[in-house]
Amino acid sequence: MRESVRVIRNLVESPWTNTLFFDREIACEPGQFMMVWLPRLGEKPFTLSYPNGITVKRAGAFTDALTALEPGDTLGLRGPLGRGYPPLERPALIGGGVGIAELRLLALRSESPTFILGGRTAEEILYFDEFQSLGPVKVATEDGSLGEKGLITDLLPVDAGSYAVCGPERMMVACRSVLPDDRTYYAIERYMKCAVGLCGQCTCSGLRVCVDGPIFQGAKLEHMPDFGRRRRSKSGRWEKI
Amino acid sequence: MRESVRVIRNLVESPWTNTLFFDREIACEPGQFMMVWLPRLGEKPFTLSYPNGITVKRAGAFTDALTALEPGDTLGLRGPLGRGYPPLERPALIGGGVGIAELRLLALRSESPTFILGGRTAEEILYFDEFQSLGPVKVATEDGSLGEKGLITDLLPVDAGSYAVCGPERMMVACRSVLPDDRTYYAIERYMKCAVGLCGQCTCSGLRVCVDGPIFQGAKLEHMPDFGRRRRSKSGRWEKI
Amino acid sequence: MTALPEISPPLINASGILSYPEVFRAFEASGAALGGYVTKSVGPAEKMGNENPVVVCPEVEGQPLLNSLALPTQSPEDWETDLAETRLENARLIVSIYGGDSAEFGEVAARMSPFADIIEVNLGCPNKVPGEVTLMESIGQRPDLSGEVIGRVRGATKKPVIAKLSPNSDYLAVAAACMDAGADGLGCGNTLGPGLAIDTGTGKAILAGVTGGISGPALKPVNLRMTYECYARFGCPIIGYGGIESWEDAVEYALAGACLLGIGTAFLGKSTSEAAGLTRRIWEGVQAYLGGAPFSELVGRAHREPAPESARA
Amino acid sequence: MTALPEISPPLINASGILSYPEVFRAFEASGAALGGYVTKSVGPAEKMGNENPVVVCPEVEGQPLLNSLALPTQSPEDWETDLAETRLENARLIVSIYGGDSAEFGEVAARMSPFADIIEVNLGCPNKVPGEVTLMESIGQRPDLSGEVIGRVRGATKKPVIAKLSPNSDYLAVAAACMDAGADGLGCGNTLGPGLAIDTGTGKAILAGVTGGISGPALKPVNLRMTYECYARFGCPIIGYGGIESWEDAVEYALAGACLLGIGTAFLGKSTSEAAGLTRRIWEGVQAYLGGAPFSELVGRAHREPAPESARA
Ligand SMILES: Cc1cc2nc3c(=O)[nH]c(=O)nc-3n(C[C@H](O)[C@H](O)[C@H](O)COP(=O)(O)OP(=O)(O)OC[C@H]3O[C@@H](n4cnc5c(N)ncnc54)[C@H](O)[C@@H]3O)c2cc1C
Ligand SMILES: Cc1cc2nc3c(=O)[nH]c(=O)nc-3n(C[C@H](O)[C@H](O)[C@H](O)COP(=O)(O)OP(=O)(O)OC[C@H]3O[C@@H](n4cnc5c(N)ncnc54)[C@H](O)[C@@H]3O)c2cc1C
Ligand SMILES: Cc1cc2nc3c(=O)[nH]c(=O)nc-3n(C[C@H](O)[C@H](O)[C@H](O)COP(=O)(O)O)c2cc1C
Ligand SMILES: Cc1cc2nc3c(=O)[nH]c(=O)nc-3n(C[C@H](O)[C@H](O)[C@H](O)COP(=O)(O)O)c2cc1C
Ligand code: FES
Ligand code: FES
Repeated sequence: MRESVRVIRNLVESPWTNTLFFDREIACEPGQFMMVWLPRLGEKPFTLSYPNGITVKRAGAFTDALTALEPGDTLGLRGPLGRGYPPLERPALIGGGVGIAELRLLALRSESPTFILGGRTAEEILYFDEFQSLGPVKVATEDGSLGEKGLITDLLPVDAGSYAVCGPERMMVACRSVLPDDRTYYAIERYMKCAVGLCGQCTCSGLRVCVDGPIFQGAKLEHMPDFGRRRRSKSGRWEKI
Repeated sequence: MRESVRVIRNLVESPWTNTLFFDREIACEPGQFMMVWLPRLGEKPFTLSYPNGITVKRAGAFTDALTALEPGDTLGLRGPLGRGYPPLERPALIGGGVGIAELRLLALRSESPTFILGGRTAEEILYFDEFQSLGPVKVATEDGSLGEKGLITDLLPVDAGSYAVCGPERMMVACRSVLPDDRTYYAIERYMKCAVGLCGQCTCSGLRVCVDGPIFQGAKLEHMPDFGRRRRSKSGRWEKI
Repeated sequence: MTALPEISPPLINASGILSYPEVFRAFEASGAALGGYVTKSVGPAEKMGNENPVVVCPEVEGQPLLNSLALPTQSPEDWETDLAETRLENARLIVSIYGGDSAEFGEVAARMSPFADIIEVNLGCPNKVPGEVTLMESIGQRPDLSGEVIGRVRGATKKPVIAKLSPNSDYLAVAAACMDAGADGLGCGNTLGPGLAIDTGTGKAILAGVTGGISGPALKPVNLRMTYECYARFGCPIIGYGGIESWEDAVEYALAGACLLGIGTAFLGKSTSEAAGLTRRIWEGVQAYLGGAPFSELVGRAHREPAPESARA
Repeated sequence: MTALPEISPPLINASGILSYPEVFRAFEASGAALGGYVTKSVGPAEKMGNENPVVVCPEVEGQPLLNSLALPTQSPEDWETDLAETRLENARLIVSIYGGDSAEFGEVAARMSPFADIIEVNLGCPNKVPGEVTLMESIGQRPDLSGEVIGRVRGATKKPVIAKLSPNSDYLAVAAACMDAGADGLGCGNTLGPGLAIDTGTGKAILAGVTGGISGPALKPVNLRMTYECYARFGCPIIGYGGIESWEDAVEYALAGACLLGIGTAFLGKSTSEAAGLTRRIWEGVQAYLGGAPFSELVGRAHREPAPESARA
């Protein structure tokens, strides 16, 4: 489904991260994503952090433009795309950096979630107050400005019914070494073009992240040696992760 | 809907008329029609006389070939097309010649039908026995070989809740002069090409018989001066009726 | 260039659809939101066209329609009688014409001119009766022949002349020749292909003419591109045809550059009142999109500025 | 003509769809009923292709898909590494290639030949990066250039060579030149158009490349006609591509003359297991239609005899 929406609010979450709210809610499962279109600038994948909003970290020209939008500006949405999370019991939601944003809708739709959040500084720990109202929150920051000083993996393992991990791929690899593969789900990012399973661009060991994922069970990663190792760039050339 | 069916039986109804039964039933309202396709020979409109059969009078090359089909032969069907009859109360079904065939399904789905049938000879009075088991049947034949000697109009008017008239257009015009326009429905035939309302070929005073009909209420004919008067030939040229 | 007469709403039927003046009158009487009507293409002599089947209908909405009517027509004399007999109440009449060569196009144009508000010249119907030898196919492919045809038609009528292009051609070159020869606008465009459909039950090609021109949603992106490119190049009045089924489709064609919008295949299966309702829904949708602005503000807007404010109301 | 190797089931993916050897392996592992896999078109040097958006997806099933990927590719060296690393288990590998001129086509063919069971030469992709100067568009339009390209490829490999045609061309003339130059078969064909889509919300063309090639059901009648006509004219092996989504579509292409059937757009939105399931359903449907007869009996049958007895079982 394509539609265009208007920005109704641009909320600064941190020096690098903004949440853009639209004038319309999108029916979407947690873990699914949208292709966000700015005419002449591009179309890139983002996960809804609100039924009517995305939380965007500036990473380049497109996200610079996106986070600079003002109320009244129009953007295009295509989606929802991909397969989200299965129903998770008593999940620990483990988020690093802007990956935390991708866990927000999942948190709202989960029963008794626990939160394990990590970032470089306190400013990267999104929705801290809100998450505290939903369940226990543990935080690790590299500079110690919030929670424990250190890496998110320092907070693991924790006891939970299931685990959802979203963050930089190297962080996810580290988490995976201490989490049970059958009850843990990882959100994989790959460069996306078509986002509907045609072009093969988003392959991770042959699975197309846009349709087979972006959420993968840990057990599946067992057979995906490219996870944490390499991905295809825009031309198809392999690049290291 | 296009589909191909096989002939399972070719029943001779009269020297000019056969009923072809298919291996499949078609869901169809009485009064709707099918385009029947014989590869390389053409595609022409016929009304189902059975859920899985059509009754065909030989009128030219196509109907010659159609009535010569044998069990096992394949033909194509496109439909159901057009708008059929509204629910009719206590109807008199008035059929002339092969028009009688087009009333059979309507008869089966009507409560307390009466039949007024006409033809040149007894052989043109289709389903005579079957209709007698459904309700009172009056017949007129030109040669007096069955029923009264004379024209179908000689049997009119009759008392009924509603009227469905199907037969040669001049016969229908004659009937119309003695039947109430608000409770009578006429089945109009025009040369059909697309049969889905596009080409305009089947126009009767601007209404496209294939989508606005083929069943028209008498009151509608009030505004259709071409009824009984003229129709467009294959090229679009007017021909008299 | 002669300006086109005002046609409001800027919606019309497509040639070969509805076809006859009495059908147009029935649409007018049903309150259709069509500001003009196009006749089926009038040829130089009576012609039967292809045998049935002449259409392959989409089994699922959105699929292509194929047609191979191959331009049946009554004689120009009979068309004269017809058009004299049935006049439109309010809407404009566009007479579509074709011929086997430029002289025939000229003759038909001269005969039809008195009845027409606009003459539309059908340069590119991809259908013919198998075995038929016709220049029609090649005319629409060749800029030189198309220019010659438009030149003749231009000489035969003072009414505005629209050259209706084939998507199966180097249409910018053909359009340039037509505009040079005096066309007042372009029709973008005729059917695509042609295409083929085979019946799996019998194992045979379905259409008696074997192949048929493609219309409906499948054609839209191609004719929309034609509209866009012709508007950019010629800035002339353009009639957009191809897969217009909703107000969004109509708006797309207008944004690309069409000042008139033709509806054909969308009428498939629709009774007169249903079809009239469809035209009203399309026009109401376009008006809501306009938010009170005149339709002319949309025409070609994709080449200039973003959608109007009201577009996302 | 070198005969094509046996590919069973006679189903493959279309080039630019799935694209990479590791994806093919994942499909094999999922039990897809594909007897061969085609790489995305390998070009002479690394290329990024168009910016996003590169696709306009159908909103309703049956509508056209537009794509304007414009042939992104890693370098031939990287392709060599890739193809050496990931070998298929059972299926055949078809390497699709393109170039800017015949010399480049020849070079890429020579490099890819060791990995390929068949070389497919992409003569007619309608997409390019705006402003890009490329011969690709015109090669597929011109019989002389196409013949030259196939001649070079023929000289560079002993593997069977398929010339993949563009529907937007005088494809019978192009095909004749290719067959003369030593092609072993034809691919019928690439995407149509290109077409345009405009977003009504923003009022702008959606694709970064402005226009994009049309695929899916909208393309089927055109490429089916191409298959039918090429089979009638050349009687050579043909790969049918365009809108194959069901066993009926596959049977239509086979009846028209295709001995191999390529699936592209039908995989839209499908996970690996769903896509594999689709291929199995298509192949089971074709087999039921065959009623035990070999697939070869279907190929080109519409030109000869009616459907097999089993067709209406
Ligand atoms: C399923 C999915 C969900 C995502 N959700 C979010 C989110 O909720 N919030 C958020 O801030 N970011 C999210 N991202 C990442 C986001 O798409 C990129 O940060 C963004 O595309 C960067 O674009 P850019 O032009 O600003 O940066 P660039 O300078 O183009 O690149 C910066 C980084 O972004 C990656 N990137 C660029 N283009 C794409 C593309 N088309 N597809 C995938 N990755 C790309 C590059 O590989 C690079 O690593 C998500 C990515 C995926 C795959
Ligand atoms: C809605 C409708 C329902 C019909 N139902 C039946 C029926 O149940 N049984 C039956 O025997 N006949 C029926 N007919 C008539 C039947 O279609 C014609 O008898 C048949 O087409 C004659 O074809 P032919 O080639 O044998 O004769 P031809 O020599 O072609 O013509 C004989 C007569 O049939 C008419 N005719 C020919 N082709 C067409 C066409 N494409 N569309 C309409 N009329 C055509 C001609 O105008 C002529 O009057 C119906 C017609 C219509 C319009
Ligand atoms: C059944 C049918 C008949 C047509 N006949 C003609 C014709 O006589 N002259 C003409 O210029 N175009 C003819 N066309 C093409 C249409 O006018 C129109 O250009 C095309 O169908 C695209 O519009 P659509 O997708 O809305 O149908 C015909 C199309 C169809 C479907
Ligand atoms: C996203 C996409 C990318 C494509 N890339 C290529 C390509 O690289 N090389 C090529 O020869 N054809 C390419 N094509 C054309 C397909 O191979 C195929 O010929 C066409 O899509 C028709 O088949 P379909 O309708 O099943 O998709 C591409 C098509 C699509 C949709
Ligand atoms: S982005 Fe094209 S297959 Fe995933
Ligand atoms: S037969 Fe074409 S409109 Fe009725």
